[in-house]
Amino acid sequence: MRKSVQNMKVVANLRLNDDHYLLQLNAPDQLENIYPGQFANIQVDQSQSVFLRRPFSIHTIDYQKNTISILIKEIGEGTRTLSHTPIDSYLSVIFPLGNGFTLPASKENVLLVGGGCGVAPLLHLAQVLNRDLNDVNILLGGRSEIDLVELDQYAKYGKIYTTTEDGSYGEKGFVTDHSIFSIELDQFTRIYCCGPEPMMKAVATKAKTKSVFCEVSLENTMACGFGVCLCCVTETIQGHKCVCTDGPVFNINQLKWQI
Amino acid sequence: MRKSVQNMKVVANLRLNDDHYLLQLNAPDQLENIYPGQFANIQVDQSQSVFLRRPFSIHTIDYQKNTISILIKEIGEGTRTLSHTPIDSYLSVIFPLGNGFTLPASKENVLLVGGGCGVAPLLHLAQVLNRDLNDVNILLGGRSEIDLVELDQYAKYGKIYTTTEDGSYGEKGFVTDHSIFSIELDQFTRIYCCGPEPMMKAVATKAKTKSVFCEVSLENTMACGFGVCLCCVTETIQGHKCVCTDGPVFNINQLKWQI
Amino acid sequence: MADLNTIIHNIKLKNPVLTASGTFGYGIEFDDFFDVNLLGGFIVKGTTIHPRQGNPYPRMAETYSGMLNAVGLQNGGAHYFASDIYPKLIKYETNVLVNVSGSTVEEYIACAEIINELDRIAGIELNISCPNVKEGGMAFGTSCSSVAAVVSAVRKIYKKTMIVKLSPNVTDIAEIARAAEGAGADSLSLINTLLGMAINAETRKPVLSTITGGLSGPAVKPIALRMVWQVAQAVKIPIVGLGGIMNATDAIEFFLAGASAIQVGTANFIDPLATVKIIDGIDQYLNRHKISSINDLIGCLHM
Amino acid sequence: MADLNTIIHNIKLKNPVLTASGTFGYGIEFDDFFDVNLLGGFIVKGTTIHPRQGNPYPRMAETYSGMLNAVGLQNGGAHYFASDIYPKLIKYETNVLVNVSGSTVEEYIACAEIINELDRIAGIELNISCPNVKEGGMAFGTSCSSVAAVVSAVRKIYKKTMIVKLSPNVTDIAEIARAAEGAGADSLSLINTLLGMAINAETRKPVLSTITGGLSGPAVKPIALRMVWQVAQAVKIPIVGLGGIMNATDAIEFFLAGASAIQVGTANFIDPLATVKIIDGIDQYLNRHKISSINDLIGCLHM
Ligand SMILES: Cc1cc2nc3c(=O)[nH]c(=O)nc-3n(C[C@H](O)[C@H](O)[C@H](O)COP(=O)(O)OP(=O)(O)OC[C@H]3O[C@@H](n4cnc5c(N)ncnc54)[C@H](O)[C@@H]3O)c2cc1C
Ligand SMILES: Cc1cc2nc3c(=O)[nH]c(=O)nc-3n(C[C@H](O)[C@H](O)[C@H](O)COP(=O)(O)OP(=O)(O)OC[C@H]3O[C@@H](n4cnc5c(N)ncnc54)[C@H](O)[C@@H]3O)c2cc1C
Ligand SMILES: Cc1cc2nc3c(=O)[nH]c(=O)nc-3n(C[C@H](O)[C@H](O)[C@H](O)COP(=O)(O)O)c2cc1C
Ligand SMILES: Cc1cc2nc3c(=O)[nH]c(=O)nc-3n(C[C@H](O)[C@H](O)[C@H](O)COP(=O)(O)O)c2cc1C
Ligand code: FES
Ligand code: FES
Repeated sequence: MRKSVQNMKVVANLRLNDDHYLLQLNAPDQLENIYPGQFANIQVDQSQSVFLRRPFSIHTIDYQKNTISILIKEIGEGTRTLSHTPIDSYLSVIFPLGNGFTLPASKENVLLVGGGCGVAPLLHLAQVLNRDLNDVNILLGGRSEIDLVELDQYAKYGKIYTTTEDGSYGEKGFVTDHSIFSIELDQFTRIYCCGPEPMMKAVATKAKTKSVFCEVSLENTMACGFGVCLCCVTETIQGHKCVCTDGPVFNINQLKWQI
Repeated sequence: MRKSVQNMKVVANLRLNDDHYLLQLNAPDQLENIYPGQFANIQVDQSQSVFLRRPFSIHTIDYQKNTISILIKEIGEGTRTLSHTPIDSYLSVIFPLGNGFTLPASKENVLLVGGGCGVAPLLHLAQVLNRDLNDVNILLGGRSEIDLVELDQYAKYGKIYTTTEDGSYGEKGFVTDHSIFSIELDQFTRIYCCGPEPMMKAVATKAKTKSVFCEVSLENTMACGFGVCLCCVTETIQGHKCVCTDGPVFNINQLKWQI
Repeated sequence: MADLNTIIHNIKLKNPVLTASGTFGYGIEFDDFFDVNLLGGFIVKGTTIHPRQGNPYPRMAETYSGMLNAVGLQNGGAHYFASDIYPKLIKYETNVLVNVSGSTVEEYIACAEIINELDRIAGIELNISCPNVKEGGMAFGTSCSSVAAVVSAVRKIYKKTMIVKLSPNVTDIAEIARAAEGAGADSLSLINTLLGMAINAETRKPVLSTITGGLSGPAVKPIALRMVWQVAQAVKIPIVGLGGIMNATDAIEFFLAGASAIQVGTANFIDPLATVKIIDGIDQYLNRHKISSINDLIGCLHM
Repeated sequence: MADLNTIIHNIKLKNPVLTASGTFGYGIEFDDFFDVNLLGGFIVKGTTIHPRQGNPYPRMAETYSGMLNAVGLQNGGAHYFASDIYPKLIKYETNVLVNVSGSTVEEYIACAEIINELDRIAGIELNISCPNVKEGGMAFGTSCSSVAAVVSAVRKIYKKTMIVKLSPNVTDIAEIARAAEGAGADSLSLINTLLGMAINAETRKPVLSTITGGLSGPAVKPIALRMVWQVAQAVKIPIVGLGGIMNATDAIEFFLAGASAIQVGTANFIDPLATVKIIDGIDQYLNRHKISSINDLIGCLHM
C-alpha cells in the first residue's frame, strides 16, 4: 500500500493494563497490503506541548473491517494524550511507513521475541507467518504477569513461551534467560526481535553465536517518519541509515552493535 | 471573594445557537460574593495553538450549587476548543477578576443595553439589580432573532426590549435605533452597556447627550488578567489604565472616546 | 527536603526561584494567590528615572507557545517607586530587586542612585535589553562598548548587587557577557525578549502598535538555554537563567546549563502558582536523584 | 482563482510556495502524497562538494512548538547529486533549486560549479547559515565581510539565479542583507534555524550529539517575520520568507511583511500535505479579499 495521510476514526479504545492501551482505527480508504513491521505516524493535536507526530507499529490489520490497531504504552505526554483519545474522534495518521520484516520464502521454523511494548509489531507478524504455514514460536517477556498482554491473541498463531522478571508467570528472568536459548536455538531458521535496545542486543548476541538469521525492529526519535529529515539515523556498516525508511527492521549483521 | 486559581468541573455544556454555548462550572471551594461585571480567565489546554488564557464574563452564579456559568461565542481557536469541552472534564479558572458595575445605593430606574456576546455580564447584573428592587429595563440587540439568546432568563429580572438588524424580532435596526433612545432616555438614572465597541460608543453618545450616568464593559486582549503584564491598557483621562484591574467596567466619562 | 539555598553575589536565596521583571508586577498582585515570601526573591517591574506612559494599545500578540509584548516600560518613575511602592514592599521577608532602565547612561545612573537609597532592596537588575523603547534599552545591550559604558557608569554609584540583564538579539552573547563582567557586573541574567513581529492577516496591519515587540514564553526556551550555556563557559560570575521556563523540568535544564538561579516570567500569566510548583518540583527532583543540594546541579551537565 | 504567479529574479513561479531545504528530501519522497508539480518549486537538501555523513545520533529534539535539528548536512556530495539524483528530478515540471553549502569559499565554488552544469536546476540557494557544521556554515553568515566574500566568489562562477540564505543568529540582519545584495545575490531567503539547545533533565546530558542545534517550526515565526520585514526595508532584491509557516495565514503574513515567495519547512513533517493546503488557502484568501494577484499583497502591510 502507498503511504498516505488519512483521517482515521477511533472505533475502539481498550485499556489493557496500567499503562497499555489498544486503539482501533478505521480508515476512510480501502486498506491494501501492509507488511508486518511497518508503522504509522500519528498526530497529537489535543496537547499544548506535543509538536511532532508519534510513531507506532501497526499491531493488527483487519482488511474486512478496514481497521488497524495500535498498541500504546504511556511514557510521556504524547502517548498519554493519544491513549485517552475518545471513541468517535479522528486522528491524522500517516501510514504505512518503513520496511517490514523479511518473510521466509517457504515454510520455516521461526522464533519471535518481544519484550515490553516492543511486542507491538509481533502480533501482525505472527499472524502472517502462521498464515504462510511456518512453525511460529513466540517468546514474550515482561517484568511481571500484568505486562504480558494479549497472550490469548498470540496463542492463535503459534506456540507461546514466556518469562517474567519476578517469576509471577512463565520462566523467571529476562527473555534471554529462557531455556529456549540454551537448548533449542539452532532449530530456528529465523529470529525476529522487538523490544528495549538492551534486550534486542542480548538476543542478537545469542543469535550471532549460533549464526541464526536475526532481524530487530529499532526505535529512534523521529521528526518526519518518511525519510526527509534525516534525524532518525542509526549506524550501519554502510554508514548512517534512516530508521524510518531503511528500517525500522534491520538485520543484525547490518548494524554496528558491539555484540 | 479573593481571586484564586481553581480547577472547575464542567457540569453542563449547552449549545444555544450556531455559535453560542453556555458552560456551567462547578467550584471546589465555596463561592463568595462575586460582583456583576467581574470576569474569569480560563486556560485552554486542549489546543496546540492556544497559549494564553481566555477571559469570559461571569454570566450567572449559583451560590447554592456552587457554580458559575459562562456564555461563550465561538470566534477563534480558543473559544472553539472551550465550547467543545466535554462534561465532567476540568478547566483551570482564575476568578473573580476585575471590578464590577457600580450599583445604585437605593432603588433606581436603570437600563441595560447589550448586543452580541456583550450580553454575557448583563444577566448577573440584571438579577442583582432586580434583587435590590430597582426598575430594570433590558434592551438586547442582535443581527437576527437567532442571536437573541436566553430572553426568557432576562425576562425574569426586568422588562425586555429588543432590536434585530433584519427586523426578524423586536424593533428593526441597531440597539441605538430603538425607540427607547428617542423618547424615554431621561427617565433612566443609569445605563449599563456591553457589546461591540462601535455599539457601546453609540450608546455612550446617546447617554452623554442626555447626561445620563453610563458604564460600559470593555474587552481588550489580555495576557494575565490580574494587572501584572500591563498589556490590556485603555486610554483614560488619567492615562493608561488596565482593562483587567481598573476595568473591565468604566464610566464613559473616564474614557477618551471621541463621543 | 533538599538544600535549595544558593547565592547570587551577596544575595542569599533560600531557593533559586525568582520572578522576571514585568511579569510579576510589584509582587503585591500575587498576595491573593500565594505567600510571595516562599520565593527566593522577586524582581519588580522595569523602573526608569522619569514616569513613562508606555506604548499605545495594542501591546500584546499571542504567538505559537509564546507572546509578543510592547509594553514599553510603563511605570511611575523611580521617585514614585520610592515613595509609593517601596513602603508596601518592606513587609516581604524575601529578596526584592528592582529592574532599572533608561534612555541614556545618565538616566540609568539617576535611577540607580535612587534605588541605592532603599535599604530593603537587595540589588538591581540593569535592563540593557528592552526591545520596546525607542531610545536606549536594547541598543545598549547589543554592542560590547555600549554594554561596558553603561555597566561601568552604574557600577561607580551602585554599591549593592548589580545583575546585568542581557539581550539575546546579538550575534555573540559570550562576547557581550564578558564585556558586562569586565565592566563590573556582579551577575548576569539572560535572556530578555527576542525581537519579533506579528501581523494580522485579516486587517493587513501589524498587531502591535510598535510594529515589533519582545518574544517570550516556552517558544524561546531552546535559545535561552543555549545562551545560558554559552555564557556559563565565558564568565566566572553567577548567571540567572530565564526564558520560557514553565515547570520544574525546564528550570533543572537551566541549572544544568550553568544558571545559579532562574526567573519565571510569562508562565506567571498562565499559572500564577507556577513559581511555587517549580520550587516544589525542584525539591522533588533533587530528592528523587539523591542530590543533596541545588549547588551540586548547577553547571553539572554531563558531556 | 486569483493570480498566484510571482517572480524571483529569473525564476517564474506559478505560485509563491516553495519548500525549505532539508525538509523535503529530493522531492521524490513526496510523490506518494501529492503531485509535487503543484508547487511553485522546491529546494533540495543541502549539498556539499564532498559527501558528508552528518552528525552522530541523536540529531533531533522536540521543543515547545518547534524542534532542534543537528543533521549536519548529511548528503552524498555534488557529484553523487549530479549523477544519481539529478536524473530522477528532470521528470518534474516545476522549479528545482539546490541548496549549496561548504566549509570554505573554495568548497562553495566547487559545488556551485557542478550545479551550474545541470540544465534543469533553476537556481541555487547559497546556505551561509547552517548552524550544524563545525567549520563554515553559519560562521559565513554572521559577519558582513565573510558574507560578501563567499557571495561574490560564487557569483563569479554561477550564472543562474542565486538566492542567499541568511542566518537569524545576528545582531543586525539588515546589515547582513545589504552585504549579500552588494556582493551580487539575486534574492535573499530567510530565516535559517536559530541556534538552540536542549537538555535531558533525567540523564543530565544534552539531547543532541552536537550539544547545540538549529531551532525551527512555529516557535520561531515571530522572529522570522520581523527579520523579513526588516530586510524588506533594507534591500531591493526579492525576498523568500520562511520560518515556522504552518498554514496559509502564516504565509500571508510573510507576503505582507515583504516576501515575494515563501518556503515551508518543518510543517512538512507534521503534515506532508501542508504545502498544497497553503496554496489553496492563499487562493481562497485572495478571492475573499478581492485581491486579483498575489503581487498586490507583497509588502503591502498597512501601517
Ligand atoms: C518505528 C517505531 C515504532 C514504535 N512502535 C510503538 C508501539 O507500537 N507502541 C508504543 O507504545 N510505542 C511505540 N514506539 C515508541 C513511541 O513512539 C514513543 O513511546 C512515543 O513517541 C513517546 O512519546 P511521548 O510523547 O509519550 O513521550 P516523550 O515525552 O516524547 O518522551 C518521554 C521519554 O521517553 C523518551 N523517548 C521518547 N521516544 C522514544 C523512543 N522512540 N525511543 C527511546 N526513547 C524514547 C524520551 O527521550 C523521554 O525521555 C515506536 C517508536 C518507533 C520509532
Ligand atoms: C473582560 C472580558 C470579558 C469577556 N467576556 C466574554 C464572554 O462572556 N463571552 C465571550 O464569548 N467572549 C468574551 N470575551 C471575549 C473573549 O475573551 C474572546 O472572544 C476570546 O479571547 C477569543 O479567543 P479565541 O482564541 O477564540 O480567538 P482568537 O483566535 O484569539 O481571536 C480571533 C479574532 O478575534 C480577535 N479578538 C480576540 N479577542 C478579542 C477581544 N477581546 N476583543 C476584540 N477582538 C478580539 C482577534 O484579534 C482575532 O482577530 C471577553 C473578553 C474580555 C477581555
Ligand atoms: C509583559 C512583559 C513585560 C516585560 N517587562 C520587562 C521589564 O520591564 N524589564 C525587563 O528587564 N524585562 C521585561 N520583560 C522580559 C521578562 O522579564 C523576561 O526576560 C522574558 O519575558 C523572558 O522570560 P519568559 O519567557 O520566562 O517570560 C517583560 C516580559 C513580558 C512578557
Ligand atoms: C531537519 C532539518 C534539516 C535542515 N537542513 C537544511 C539544509 O540542509 N540547508 C538549509 O539551508 N537549511 C536547512 N534547514 C533549515 C530549513 O530549511 C529552514 O530554514 C528552517 O527549518 C526554518 O523554516 P521552518 O521553521 O519552516 O522549518 C533544515 C531544517 C530542518 C528542520
Ligand atoms: S524520521 Fe525523518 S528521516 Fe527518519
Ligand atoms: S491583562 Fe495583564 S495587566 Fe491586564
